[in-house]
Amino acid sequence: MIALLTRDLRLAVRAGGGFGLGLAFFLIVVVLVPFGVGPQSALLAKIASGILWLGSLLACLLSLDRIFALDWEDGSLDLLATAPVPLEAAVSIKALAHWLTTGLPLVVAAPVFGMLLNLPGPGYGPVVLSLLLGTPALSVIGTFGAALTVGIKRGGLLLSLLVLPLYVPTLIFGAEVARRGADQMDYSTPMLLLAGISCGAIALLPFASAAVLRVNLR
Amino acid sequence: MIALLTRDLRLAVRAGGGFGLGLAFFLIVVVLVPFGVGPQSALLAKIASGILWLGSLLACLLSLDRIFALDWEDGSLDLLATAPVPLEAAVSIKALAHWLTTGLPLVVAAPVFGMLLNLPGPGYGPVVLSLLLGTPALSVIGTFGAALTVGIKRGGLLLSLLVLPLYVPTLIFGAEVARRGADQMDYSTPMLLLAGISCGAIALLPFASAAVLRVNLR
Amino acid sequence: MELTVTDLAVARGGVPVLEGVSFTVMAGEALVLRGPNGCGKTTLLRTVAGLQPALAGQIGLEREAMAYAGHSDGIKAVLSVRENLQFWADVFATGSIEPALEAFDLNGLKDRPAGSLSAGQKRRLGLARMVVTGRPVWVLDEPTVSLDVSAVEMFAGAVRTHLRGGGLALMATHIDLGLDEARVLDVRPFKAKAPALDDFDGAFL
Amino acid sequence: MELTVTDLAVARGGVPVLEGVSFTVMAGEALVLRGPNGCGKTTLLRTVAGLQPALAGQIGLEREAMAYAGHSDGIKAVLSVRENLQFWADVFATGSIEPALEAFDLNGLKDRPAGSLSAGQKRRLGLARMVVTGRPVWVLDEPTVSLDVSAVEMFAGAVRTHLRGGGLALMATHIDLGLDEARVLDVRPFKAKAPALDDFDGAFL
Amino acid sequence: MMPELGKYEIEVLSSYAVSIVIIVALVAISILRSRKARALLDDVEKRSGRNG
Amino acid sequence: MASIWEYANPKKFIATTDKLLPWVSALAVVALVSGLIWGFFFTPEDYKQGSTVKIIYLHVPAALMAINAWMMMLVASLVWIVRRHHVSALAARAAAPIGATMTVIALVTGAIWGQPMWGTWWEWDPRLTSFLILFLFYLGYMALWAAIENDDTAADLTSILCLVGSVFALLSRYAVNFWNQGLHQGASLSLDKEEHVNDVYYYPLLVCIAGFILLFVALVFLRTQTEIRARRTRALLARERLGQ
Ligand code: HEM
Ligand SMILES: Nc1ncnc2c1ncn2[C@@H]1O[C@H](COP(=O)(O)OP(=O)(O)OP(=O)(O)O)[C@@H](O)[C@H]1O
Ligand SMILES: Nc1ncnc2c1ncn2[C@@H]1O[C@H](COP(=O)(O)OP(=O)(O)OP(=O)(O)O)[C@@H](O)[C@H]1O
Ligand SMILES: [Mg+2]
Ligand SMILES: [Mg+2]
Repeated sequence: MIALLTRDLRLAVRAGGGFGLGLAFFLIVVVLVPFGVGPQSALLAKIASGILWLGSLLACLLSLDRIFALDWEDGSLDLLATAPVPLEAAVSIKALAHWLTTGLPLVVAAPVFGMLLNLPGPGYGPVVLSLLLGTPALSVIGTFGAALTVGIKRGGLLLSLLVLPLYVPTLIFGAEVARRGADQMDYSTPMLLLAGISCGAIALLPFASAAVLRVNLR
Repeated sequence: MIALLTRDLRLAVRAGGGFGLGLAFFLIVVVLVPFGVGPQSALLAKIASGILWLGSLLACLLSLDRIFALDWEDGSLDLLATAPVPLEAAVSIKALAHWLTTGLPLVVAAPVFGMLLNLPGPGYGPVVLSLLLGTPALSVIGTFGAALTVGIKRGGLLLSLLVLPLYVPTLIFGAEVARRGADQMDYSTPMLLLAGISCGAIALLPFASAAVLRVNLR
Repeated sequence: MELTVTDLAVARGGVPVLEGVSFTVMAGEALVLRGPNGCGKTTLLRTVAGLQPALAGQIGLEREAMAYAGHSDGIKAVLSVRENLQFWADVFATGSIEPALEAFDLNGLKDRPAGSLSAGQKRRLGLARMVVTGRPVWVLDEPTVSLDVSAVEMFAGAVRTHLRGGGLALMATHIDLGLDEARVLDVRPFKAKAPALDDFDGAFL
Repeated sequence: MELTVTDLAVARGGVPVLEGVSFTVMAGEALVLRGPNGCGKTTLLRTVAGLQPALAGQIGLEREAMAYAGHSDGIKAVLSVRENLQFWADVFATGSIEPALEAFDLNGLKDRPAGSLSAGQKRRLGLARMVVTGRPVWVLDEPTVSLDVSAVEMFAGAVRTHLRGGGLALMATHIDLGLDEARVLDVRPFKAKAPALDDFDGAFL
Repeated sequence: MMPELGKYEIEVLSSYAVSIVIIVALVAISILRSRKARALLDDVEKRSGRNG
Repeated sequence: MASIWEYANPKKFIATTDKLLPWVSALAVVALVSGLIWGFFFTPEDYKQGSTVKIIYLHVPAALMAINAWMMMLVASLVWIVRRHHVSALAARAAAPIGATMTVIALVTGAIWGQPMWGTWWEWDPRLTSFLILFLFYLGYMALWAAIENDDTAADLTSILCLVGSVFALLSRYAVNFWNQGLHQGASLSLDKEEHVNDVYYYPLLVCIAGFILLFVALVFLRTQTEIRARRTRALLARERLGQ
């Protein structure tokens, strides 16, 4: 188990710098938004929290296909499936590794990027909090999508298509927490719902992912 | 030449439905934005043209790694490089195939998605026009990025990182055309600049891409 | 320990390929499958190893007893040879990787990233992985592809050690494995016959 | 037509692997490279085929004369066997693919998606591609991997036909190719010696 | 015959037109695919009946 | 003696539906034509909505079928997972494009209706938004079917996707409600007389809904047959290749 986690982290760091690239993509999205919508800071402040959430969602998404595809191609997944580790555990570990290399850096970096987008002062806490609660769900849901598309060559776009609708509830509640926080409103209800979704996804989806993976490995 | 084009189109259609998926991703980005920034239609109308441009840029980006990576992995690229076709021409054909499967559908679909984002009435023409002028540049620049990262396994994020800054000028002028159009202002200057960038990229970048590819194939 | 396969039928892409396959491999024994290209050796091995379901028939051991090595070796190019092996040793909880490095003469290469190995060196690493799994049944698909003469001998030596330790091995190949004592099974007689046409049921055939 | 290689030095990963390699292959002749795993055969072949630059020395023919086939076959899994071959025939403007299908007995498989072929069948498709390139020099790295006995014969037949047509072939292998008339070159004597350490120049070695 | 649709004529007519076109297209595609599949299967069944 | 599962045999399914299909399609045509003609020609204008109220005869049945088609796919997927009857997996596959088409009709007619009523083609109303998300689920489901070569693998994966997707679709429905309050009409088909629309519109609407349901059933029969035949063709062709 620990061996799998360390290997995945090591691979992420060595093969094209896992940590850095998710962040870099996030940065680029944040930088491009003002070019797209124009530089008025009032407008930017209004959409800042939403863009931060969208940016981290897309950054997560782009790194999903790494979760299983490489292991599938070189046959490691076949071996892992017959190894004396329950597949559910292996899937959870993979999701954890994805979160550590993608989700966590995004949470840490969000305040900095918030500054670039003129995020209003009281918004920082809720944005970070909502990302901290929400990104684990993104990783777990993404792992399910990656398991679904594992046999398909360059399934990247298909993966996005399958996963993004599943991201909708997380995004809605997460962005709602962030937006209400920025407007200095009470955000306890959406935060509870967000936490609920995260816990539910973490508790249940690994079983679905493992089942899907078993089918794909047949 | 024609053989290469038909093969690429055929591969795009057979392997996971080339045309559809880029569009689907575009649709998803457009759908998720309101969840992120909130449903107020006045706010959405303001950022609509920018989001359309960002969405098509990201949809383009996600399909870039298909351009060379598969051919590289299975050795076809080695063979293409020694085939009696100038590599510059092969690269241009690949860019054309990418535009046909990704850029063109986006241009056609943009008005529908504009509707979802409450794009103001006079904005439709300029948005479509700017995308029509701009997406070829996106494909050609993207081909250059794909050629740069061709040797790197799962170079997806790295590719984004390299390509997005190159997309900035196109994005700026394209979004400017769209925004001025939506505000009923004169947009001939940015449009000329956009057209200039496209023509320049199409005329010159294939040489750079071919050179880079030769280095990578050594 | 013995591996008994009875009346096994295997399919690929929904098409039955082999049927009525029965054999027994005792501990300490190696069985080599032979047959022309496309006759279904790979499919049979994957089924026995538990990587795909059988159409019919029984496989005497559960898949936790098997270690499978096919055409792709599960090697990570960016990890070193030692890290690659150590990972599998940890997953299978078998401790030391020294014997495996020894058996395939990988000590000189152990700090090289696996991606920079030549075809035959990669193959040796892939086979060394079999040793660290500690599983009693080795299922090997064309194990000596790309190996030179001395490496084929290393392979034969490793298999003999495995057999002496009470293990057993099932292999498919077209070329000589250097294992003269191994029993050979030609799979051609088991070729699946086309089923009767009007038997149109859940399997669409 | 003849391929003359003089005093060639090749490197992989920045490390010189072979040096001082010289040989000549005449039209109608085949040369087989031999040597233990990791001695540099693949590197040499890729250099001769023009896929990587040489450290030193000359290669008599430019790379437009060569067709190279390595471990990966350039086969698209979603295209059919025919579409795969036809594409290369179109790129190399050589017209008909019938002779190639014939030579490797692929007629029965020609409408199958290439992804559903067995290892040996894929290899046959990869070799058939050599025929449709119409190039005079074939550079083949372990061409008969995974092939059964009859397919090895097909391969030998195809090479002989190519040689009779005035072509030439350069191959690396560990196993028997069925080409007894081919000349054999052992590359071990050309192993690069470690250069003097203080000779630290532009190549950092 | 035609009912008076008032100022919303375009909306009502176009929604009927679009819906009917979509439904007819769906039905037509379904029928065409069904015919094709039937013909192909008959063909293959006959052939493999002969050979096997 | 005759259990319903007998129809899970492909041959039996084709034989039975071949008999039923003409009747179902005829009924569907009759109901659709009469309902639409009744609704279009013989109902009065609404005092508030004017003649646009006539759009209801397309919009509401299509919206209902869009949801029900997904429900049917969910049930069929469960049947496949539990009992592994190929016909049910293929029926789910056959229903998806129909459901997606119905979603499109609901969206398009709604958008056309929205222009005069709300002054906009599109509004991020919860009902509308969740329909858009439902459409995405349909797209993903169909794309997954199309992308996987092995039919049984595809059946397994898509049915698990359908299960997980249903849970998330439900979650999205609540999330969307939370996110924005709507403009859209409430449910007007309720049995409660006070609630539902005026009888003048109600009866033709019922006929139209019956027509859409029959059309759906007929199309599912037809398309499932097609899928079965296509699958058998693939199996036969594969066997033929084996012969060589
Ligand atoms: C563009 C997207 C729209 C979508 C996706 C949509 C969706 C739906 C759905 C799902 C229903 C059935 C709900 C149920 O029976 O519980 C429905 C019913 C209805 N819709 Fe829409 N609608 C849209 C736009 C509109 C517009 C613009 C209007 C008119 C102003 C409208 C008026 C109605 C009416 C009157 C009903 C019947 C009442 C009912 O049965 O609930 N819809 N719509
Ligand atoms: N999707 C498919 N549809 C039909 N036939 C298939 C499919 N996939 C594989 N086959 C066929 O199944 C047969 C068995 O293949 P398998 O890989 O088991 O052969 P093999 O004995 O390992 O051959 P080799 O010696 O070449 O490796 C082959 O004839 C192959 O063409
Ligand atoms: N990046 C690198 N750094 C150092 N050495 C390398 C690097 N890449 C490859 N090598 C070494 O270069 C040598 C030549 O490899 P090559 O693939 O040419 O051997 P080969 O003769 O084809 O062997 P085989 O018979 O196993 O295919 C090998 O010893 C290999 O380990
Ligand atoms: Mg095989
Ligand atoms: Mg080699």
